[in-house]
This record gives sequence, structure tokens and C-alpha cells, in this order.
Amino acid sequence: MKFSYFPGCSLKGTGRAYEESLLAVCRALGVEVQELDDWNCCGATAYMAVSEAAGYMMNTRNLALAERDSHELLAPCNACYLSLKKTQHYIAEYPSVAAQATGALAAEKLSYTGKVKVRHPLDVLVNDVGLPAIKKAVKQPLKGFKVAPYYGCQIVRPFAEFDDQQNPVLMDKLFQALGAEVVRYPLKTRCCGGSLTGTIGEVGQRLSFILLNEAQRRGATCVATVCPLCQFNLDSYQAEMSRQWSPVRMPVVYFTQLLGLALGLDEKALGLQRCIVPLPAQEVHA
Amino acid sequence: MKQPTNGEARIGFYVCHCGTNIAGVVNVAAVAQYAAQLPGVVVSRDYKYMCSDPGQELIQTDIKEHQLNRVVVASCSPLLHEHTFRTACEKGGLNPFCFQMVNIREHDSWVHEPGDAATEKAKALVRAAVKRVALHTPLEVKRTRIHPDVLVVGGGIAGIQAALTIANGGQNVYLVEREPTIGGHMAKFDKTFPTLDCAACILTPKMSAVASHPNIKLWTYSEVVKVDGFVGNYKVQVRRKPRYVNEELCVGCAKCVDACVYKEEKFEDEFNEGLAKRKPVYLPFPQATPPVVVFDPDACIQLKTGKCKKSCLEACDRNAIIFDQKPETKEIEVGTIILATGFRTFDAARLPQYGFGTLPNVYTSLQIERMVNASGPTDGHIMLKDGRTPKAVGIIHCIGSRDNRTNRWCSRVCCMYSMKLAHLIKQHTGAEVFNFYIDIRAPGKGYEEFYEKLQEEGVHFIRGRVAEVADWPLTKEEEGKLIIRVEDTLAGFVRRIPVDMVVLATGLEPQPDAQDVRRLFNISCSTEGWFLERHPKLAPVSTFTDGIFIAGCCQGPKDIPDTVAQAGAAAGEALSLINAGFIELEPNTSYVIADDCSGCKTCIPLCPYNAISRDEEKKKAVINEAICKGCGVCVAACPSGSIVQNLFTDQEIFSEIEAVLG
Amino acid sequence: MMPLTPTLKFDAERDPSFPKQIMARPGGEKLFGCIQCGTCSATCPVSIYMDYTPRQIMALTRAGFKDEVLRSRTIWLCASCYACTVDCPKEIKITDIMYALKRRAIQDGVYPKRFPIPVLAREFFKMVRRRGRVTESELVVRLMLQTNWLGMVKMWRQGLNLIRTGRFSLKPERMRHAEALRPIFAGGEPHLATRTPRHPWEAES
Amino acid sequence: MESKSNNGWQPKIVAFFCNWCTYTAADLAGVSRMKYAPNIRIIRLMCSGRLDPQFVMAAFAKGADGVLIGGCHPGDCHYVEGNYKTLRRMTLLKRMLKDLGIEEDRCRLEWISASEGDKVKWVVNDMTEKLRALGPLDLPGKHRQWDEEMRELEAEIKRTEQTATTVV
Repeated sequence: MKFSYFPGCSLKGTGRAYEESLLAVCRALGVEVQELDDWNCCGATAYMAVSEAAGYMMNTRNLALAERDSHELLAPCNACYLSLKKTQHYIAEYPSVAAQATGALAAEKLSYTGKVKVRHPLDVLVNDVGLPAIKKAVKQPLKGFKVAPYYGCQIVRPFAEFDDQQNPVLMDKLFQALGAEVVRYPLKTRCCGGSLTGTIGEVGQRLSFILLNEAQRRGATCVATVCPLCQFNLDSYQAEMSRQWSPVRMPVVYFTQLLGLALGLDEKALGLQRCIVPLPAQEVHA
Repeated sequence: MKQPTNGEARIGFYVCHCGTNIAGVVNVAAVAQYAAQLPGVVVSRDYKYMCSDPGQELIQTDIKEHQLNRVVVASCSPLLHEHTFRTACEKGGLNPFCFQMVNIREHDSWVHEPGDAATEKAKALVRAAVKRVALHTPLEVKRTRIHPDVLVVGGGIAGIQAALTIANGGQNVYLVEREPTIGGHMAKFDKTFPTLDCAACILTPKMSAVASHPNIKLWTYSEVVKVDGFVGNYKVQVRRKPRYVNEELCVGCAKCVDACVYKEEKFEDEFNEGLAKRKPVYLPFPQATPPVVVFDPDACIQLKTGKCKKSCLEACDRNAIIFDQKPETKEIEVGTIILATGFRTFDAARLPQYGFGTLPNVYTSLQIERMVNASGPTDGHIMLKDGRTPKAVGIIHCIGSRDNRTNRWCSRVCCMYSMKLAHLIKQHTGAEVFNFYIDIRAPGKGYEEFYEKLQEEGVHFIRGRVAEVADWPLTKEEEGKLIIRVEDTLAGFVRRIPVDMVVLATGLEPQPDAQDVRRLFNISCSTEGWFLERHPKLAPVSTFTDGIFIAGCCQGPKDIPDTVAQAGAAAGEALSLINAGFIELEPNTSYVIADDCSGCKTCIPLCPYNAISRDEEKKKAVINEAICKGCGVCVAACPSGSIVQNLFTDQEIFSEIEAVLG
Repeated sequence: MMPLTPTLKFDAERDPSFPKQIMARPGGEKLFGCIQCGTCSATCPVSIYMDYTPRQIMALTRAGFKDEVLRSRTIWLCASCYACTVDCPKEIKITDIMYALKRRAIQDGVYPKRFPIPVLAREFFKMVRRRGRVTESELVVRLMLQTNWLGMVKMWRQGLNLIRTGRFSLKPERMRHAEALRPIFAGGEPHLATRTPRHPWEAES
Repeated sequence: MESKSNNGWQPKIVAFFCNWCTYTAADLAGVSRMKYAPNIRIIRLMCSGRLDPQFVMAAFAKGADGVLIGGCHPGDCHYVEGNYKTLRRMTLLKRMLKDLGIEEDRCRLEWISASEGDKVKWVVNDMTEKLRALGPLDLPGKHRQWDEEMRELEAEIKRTEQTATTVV
């Protein structure tokens, strides 16, 4: 099983623990990944607001790079995943987008046919590697963990390709397979605030706070995410939130970190030391 | 005027303006001018409305004055007005089949932009009709006898009403119902809007009238499995499922139910929408018609394993229980059929954001109908799962309606039944009731007045489609409540409204097997899956298959008054056919030119009606024109070209092909 | 005394071509199908901070009240979570319409210049133009400097946390050959018929 | 629409629609005021099963650029199964047309039910576009050309025969 890998800017920055844990888990489960050569930023939500054309062209370049490698393209960040998917959908749906989006490939002798498939690691790990194989590889079941599975918005919206749009369940199934308890978490696809936490702190942080507070109310011992921005927003403002609204302290980890723990991988290799609110030691060694 | 050519044909040509419907796009004067110089045309006119009386008289006068022997009218679809103009020809003294119609409205002016292309198309179609009509020959209309018995499929209020109307008119009716009892959805309702009369009080007398009517043969727990024949002469097979009870003997005393080895009621009670349980043997509800118990083969130990001590058998003093009852197939002959197969309600679990099935105290409207009913599972008490009485209730409209992701259509009844439920809930509990609506649709008699009454009662109406029923509180007051997140669009902001109970006003959808049923009866469905009427305004209960009528919600969502009215209309249509005694058939049947037939038998297996046989003596094929339905399959297949279809002869079609191309 | 401002709208204040321009963008097609049910507003996590709810933006756009729409806070607050787009019963791609409105506001130069959200978009745009990738920490610092430098002082604790966990880095993340993106920012290759016009923010970088 | 190509040439489509499904669907398209290309001329048959392959050949021979046949969906035929017979005939016909060098897109069979007005619109527009791309079939023109060639050949043979007789 081999994939082209598009880390995106966050996995090289604030979300590096996601990359560390993802690569470690992939290695452990026999999924080979190869980073896309000299990839560019996906444009996230900012580019669509500034220049539609440039946004589509940037994504098409990454897609074309993947087509050159002729593997499926792994995109772990929700924003990257959505940008790539949206570009593919709109190229297929709107001739005007197709003309625009492929308009800057010639200089690098690239081409885009639409055949490359963009995949999220959650989809690949649960559906391709499969829960039976993962179960078999578990060394330390996640006993005592009560996980609130948080999917964020852009992984199933608007293109619900591998999970339900209103009520995704893949992560729930994964953690149950790893021996953890999963709390019913109705906010699992509600927005974390995205870049609003940085721009208009009060608005963005309130959204994140609601998510954490509800996880805490439901007795979760940690929140698991699939997106670097969600993890950042939920993990790094808890002191401010506690000051402003009510006390909240909730470890927020990547789903790959929990998977890594269950596979018996080293905490450091999984980047767990990068959590601002650390996962309690007793849990880790339960 | 030129002298007629093309044999003896003297053709009158008329192009209709249809107001501006045609004339606004097609240059009708140019078409008339063009037609005037076509071979055989002796009169060519354009006129504002050809279907009007003066328009028809124009044809009649011209036939006499100009000795016309052929007529062509270019106007709307022949499916709409062919009959009108044929009759006009007949009144003018011309055989009605020496007529041809050109569709330049539905197939031209309504689908193309104004201009030369549309006019050229009209000319081409006219050219073809003129050329073709010259080949037409006078034909005779055939008649077929109508069998006076009627089949009504579906025993809800629509089927009941239709069956009673026909039976009261003196004709025999077979009423076939799939469930163990008639009554349909209406039997589950507590009150009816806007009058608030008790549903059972108005329905049950009709149900017993059905059961006791000498002209009605009632078959419940039965399904139509095969339909052959055509208008006037349908042969229908009905499969009677075993209910393991002799219907003639059982009186519905329910002693067997009491005696059942299951002391507890354990199985989901369909009639009470899952809010109650029943035993393996049960009477669906007290007024079930016929009053005969039914055994659930998936629950009864005897039927499942054959190893029960069968205490029910002993309890039955009439020896009505038959464990080895087999399904039975009945064959009947009827002349007309009325389909009243109803609807199903939208499955609220398809919209997980409203919490049906995951959050306690989220109910469907039909569940509340049962709950509020005095003989229902809670004896008429509206209560939460824990037995408390709700203090605040939210009713969410348009669940599975007006939503492109589920069902696009408005279900027409939800606004009104939601208001009815709001009234009943408030009356029974005194709770605050909130209605969340997109638009209030109250267009029936007395409906707007009912809305007004509800507003005066203090029921809240919030204009906004609910985004979510949540169980994550943001304030203390919200804890333990269901929180409805909605934009109050009239106030212009988003609100969170905590309630104890949520009622989902689920919409109406076609029955899951509507497609199978329509195939069985050879009728059509609209894109949404409702049975398609012949014309939305002028033939609302007819279908494209003669002798088959539709009534009630199988044709589209409607309330009880409209359903009953439609059922009466369908019964009237059936009675009208029966009263006439016969039906006129289009003479488009086929016949064999015996001299040309080689007797190869190619045609015989092709005929779907077995109308073709072989005269063994003469070694020729013979078509029974009384059976032939005029599809023309045999004509196209005949290798020697010896079969001719009236109105669609090879020459007629070839001339059309040649002429449309120039 | 309370100042009184009349809200009467004259028809001349509308731009009837505006809705058509928005609908011409991919995703805008179904705008006229809006039934004003408010699902978008109710499902939106940030609508509570908006000056017009998303539903009102649809109504204003459809009616051609360009100024009200383009100068609204609403379009900038949209966090692109797509909840409205997947919940809309009439399948209107509201997120795409919000994007189209943002772009139009930038083009027309009527966006709030000191409002942090467009400032972030501008800094993001410029950084990618230069290096092909984004360095998040640097982006935040630049944003703060331009909109709320005092806020940066308050954020010291968070900055420290990020440094401690090795997540804060001012070392620019960049492509090896960022010049590969030049055709993109030139609006596509020179021979293209669909080349996009130069962006007002290009001059700034 | 690009009507400028081929000196304003417009493809001509002859359509055979069954009375119960496709003809009714075309009526519905009209009632719904759907706009489609005016290149189609509809001939009504009671059932698509009435379609004699010769009708298709005649249409091409008289100058049609395309022939469209519309019937009820399989399983929905008003006459039980006439449309299956059409399908069977079409398979043979298509092979024959191919041998004659008539492109596949020129003869098309579509199942369109009474409720599918939008499908009529789509099919007509799609077919018109495809025929436009294919260009004129002009079978009558080709016939004239073949006749011309045949005459030349005959003349040639006659000449040769004459020469031959002179030699002998």
C-alpha cells in the first residue's frame, strides 16, 4: 500500500505532532507514504476569499504532482483535503473552473486528468488497512480512555465521500476497536472556529470552548481530532477560555496519536510531548 | 384555389393561434399560406381558437361548402383535442378518421424560441400531415362491453369511500386491503382538522358499512398479484395471505389473545407506531374491520416451531383457528379498477439532526396521534418517557417535505395536523407549544380560521426551519432539555428554545412499492413516485390506462376532504363507464391481407394479447380485432408486409417521413 | 435624544445586475431558489455575531442591495465550515456565495481594512505568493502587528507554550522553487483565454 | 449554439415516439416550457414496437442526419413488452448501419417515461450537438454521387466492350 503524501503547511508547523504520529503509525501498519515533491500551499479558506482562480490553480498543481507519481494522494489536514476535493469536484462540474484551474501547468510540464484520488488518512486506515488488521496489531488496548471523537467540519462537508455528513462514525469505530470507550458527542462536526480563533479571538475561542465544555460534561478524558487546526484551537487556548468562561482542561490529541499508543509506539515518536494540555500519564500507561 | 391533386383528396387545413400560445412563436399566417399551396389543400385558414365552438363550426361549414373529404388541424397535442376535432368532422358529415392533427404547441411553440426555426418546423409537420391524411380511409369505431364489477385496491378512507359509493349505486365491488384491517392511516388519528371531530366517530360507521354491505366483497390481508386484460374486461388475481383464522367463524372475541402462552405483550404494535406491544395473536385495534384476529407468523411459537402447547386453540369456542391455513389465490373479473393505495410517512431517522431514535422524547406526529387518543398506548395522556407531563413542546414542520435532499414537495397536510396536535397538546397538558414553520399553508375551508384560533389560544408560531434538536446545554435552564436551534426569521436572529418534547411533523411519500404496483396495473408514476393522473386539471382521477382510476394519497399528498372527494370522483368515473355499458375503442387495430400472407408464423408469438392465430386450413395468420390493442408490433415484424395497422399504415408513416424532411 | 435614521429603501439604491453577477460564479446558481427558511442562520456557528444573518444576506443579494451586502461583517465572519451548504433544503451553496461576496468586496475595495479577517487573508495571500507555503507563527505575528499589537502582549503565555512544545517557529517554511507558482499568480499561462485579471492585492506584495 | 459552421447547415432529426411514454413526455416538456433545439420532427407511433427498421432507413435515405426512437422504459410498456422487441430490432439495425458507414450517434434509442419531460429536452439537445459535430450525413447526395459513379462505370464498360468488338 503506497500513497503520495501532501502534508500541507500546518503539519510542518504547529501541527507537526500530526505528521510525526501519522508517519509512525503508517510505518507500523505497512502503509508507505512518499511526500509530494516541492508541493505548494492548498490556499485553505483564505485563497477562495481572495482569488478563486489562484486557489484552484494551486490545488490543481498539487493534484498534477500526485498524478505524476500515480499513487492516491493522502491529505491529513481537513482544509487541504477539502481544497483538493473541491477543486476536483468543481473542475468536473464547471467547465469555466476546468479551464481556469488547469491553466498554469504547462511550464512545469504537468497535466491533470482527474484520475488521482484524494484520501484522508482516517479513511485509509479504517477502510484500506481495515479494523481487523489494526486490532491484530494492537499491543496496548486503550483501556480507561473515554474519547470524544471530534471530526471537525471540512472532512465530511460538503463532500461526504467516506462517512456520513451529519453523523460520521469512522473514528468511533476505530477507537472502539482499540479498546477505548467512545462518548456520544453530538458536536462531532461542529466548527471549532477555524482561523477565527486567531483573528477574532472571542468568537473563535467561544466555539472551541463549547466543544471542550461539552466533552468535559459528557465525561470524556480526551478529545481526538483529525485536523491540525482543530487540534491547535482546542489545545492551545484553554487557559484563556477558563479565565473567560468556566474552567476547562481537556487533552486534545490526534487520532493517529491514540492509534500509535495502542500500537505500542513511543510517546515521543508520536509527538505527544507537543500537547499543551498533556495526556495524563496514568492514561498513557494504563 | 387550385384543383385538388393527390387522388381524390380535398383537404381543409386549419392552424390555431391558441391566443398567443402558438401565434406568439410561430408565424401562423405564413403556415396557412404555405399549406394553401400543398397538393390537395382546397381551404387553408388560421383562426384564434380552433377548439372553440366557432372554430369547430368553421370546419363543419367548410366540409359542406368545399366538399372537403380530409381535414388537418395544426394546434395542440392530439392527446388533448384529437377527440374534439374528430367529433367536429363527424358533425360536418365526414368520417372522423379522415382527420389528422399536428402538434405545433407542446412540440413546437412551447419548446422553441420565436422565429424562423419554429415556423419552419411547423411547416414541415403540416406538410407531413397533409401528405399523410390523403392516404387516410374511413374507419368504424368498435365497442367493447364493460364488466359491471369493480375492483378497489386499498382500504383506507379513499378506498372505503369509493367502494361504498359504487356499492350504493348498485354495483358489485371487490375491496382488497393488504393489512389485516381496513381503516388505513385515518384509523390512527385522534381528531381531524379543522373541525376537531373524532376520527373514529366518522370513520368506523363507514368501516362497518363496508363489512356489512351486500354489494361489497371485502378481502383484507390480501394483495393483487396479477392483472390481465383491458378496460371493461380485466382478469385479476388476488393472493389472500393466511391469517391462520377462519374469517367466517371468528367473531373477534379475543379469548385466544388472553389465552396465548405469551402472558406479556412483547412484540412491536404497528398500529400504535411502536409505542405499545402486542401478542403474537392480536386484533389490530378494537374497531378493526373485519373483527377477526390475526396470527403473526414471525412471533407465534406454533407457527415458528410447531412446538407450542396451543392454549389459544382450547380458548376458541368456535374452532376458528387454523394453524395450517395456506395462502389462497382468487381470480376475479372486473371492468374497472380504482387504486387507492395511499402513502407512507417519511422516516424521521433519515434526518439525524432532529434526534429521532437517538434522543428520548423526540416523537413523530403519528406517534402523538396515538398518544393523544383515549384508546391509545397511554390512555390519552401526553407524557414523556419518564412519565412526566411536558411543560414545553416544540412541533417542527416540514420534516421530509420541501427539502431537495429528501422530498421536494409540500406534503399539504402537515401544517394543519401540526396545528391540530398543538391544540390537543395544549388542551391535554397546558404546555407551552411552539410551532416551527417555513410557511403556514392553510388554504382549505375553515383552515385559516383554525390557524387564527390557535394563535388566539396562545400557541407560539416561529417562522424558521429548525437546524438541530440538541442535547448540549449552554445555560443552566437548558440542562436536561431538548434545545431547538432555529432562526426566528421574522425577528431576525437565532434562538435556542428549550423544550421537553419534540414532535416531528413528518411528510407524506409514495408507498415503497409504488413502482411495483404501477407496473402491475400498467400505469405511470410522476418523477416523485406518485401515480400519474391523465391530466392534472381535467382528468385528475383517470390514468393513461383506460378503466383504471386513482384516488387519495397514492396520487399525491392530500387531506381527508380532498381524498374523499377524489374517491367519489373515481367511483363516479367507474359508474359512468358501467352505466354506458360499453366503451368505444380507437380503430387502430391491425389486420392481415390474406393474399400476401405466407403463413410463416413470425407474428404469432410477438402479440402480447394472443390476438393472432393461424388458420390451419388456409395456412394464413388471422388477427382477432376484438382482442387486438393496436400496438403494431406484428406489423413491423411481418416479413411479407402483409399486416396493416389502421391509422398507422406503412404508406402513411413513409409519407410522413418523406414530408417532414422536405 | 436618540438619533433617527430612516430605513426606507428606494429602488434606485438597488443594483439589479448584482445577483446575476454573484450567480454566475460556481456555486451561486441556485440563489434564486432561496425560500428564506433560515436553516443557514440556525446551523451557522457564528451567525450570532453577524450583522445580517446568512439568510438575510441571501435576501439582500437576491434583491440587489450590493452595498449592504459587501460592507457587512457577515461575509467575513463566515468560517467556511459548510454547515449551511449541506443543510440548505434548496441546495444553495451558501459558502461559495459568501466566498464570491468576499472576493467582490476586495475587488470593489469596500472591505473593512482594519478588520482582522481580511487582513489575515491578505497576509496569507502575500506569503504564499512569495514562498509557496505558509509559516503559521509568522502569519499570526504579522496579523497581530497590523490589527491589534497590544493583543500580542496578552498572548505571551500562549507563545511560550508553543515554543516549549516545539510548535512555534519563525523559520520560513518555503518551497524549493517557489518561482514554479509564477504562472499561477500571473493569472494562468500567457496563451490562456481565461486568464484572470490582476488582483488588487498583488501590488502590495 | 454554433449554427455558423457548415454554412448555416442545421442537422435534421426524425423522431419516432411511442404514444404513451415518450410522446407524452414531449408534451410535458412543452407544458413545462422547456426549451430545446428545433431540429427534431416527431412522428407518433402507438408503440416503439411498431418501428419498422425500414422507417429508419427511409429517414436516412430522405435526408435525415439522425433518427431518434423513444419508448417506455423496459418493464413499463403500455403493450406489455413492445419495447423489448424494439430493443432487439435496434441491435440488428445498428449493426447494419455500421456496415453502411453511418455513425453510431446518428441512430439513437432512448427510454423516456411520461414524467421525464426534462429527459426529452436533454436528449434532443445532446443529439443535436453530437450531430452538429458529425456534420451532414447527406445520404441523398451520396446516392447521387454513387449513381454518377455507376453511370461512369457503365459508360466505361460500354466503351471497353465497343473497343473489344472492334478488335474482334
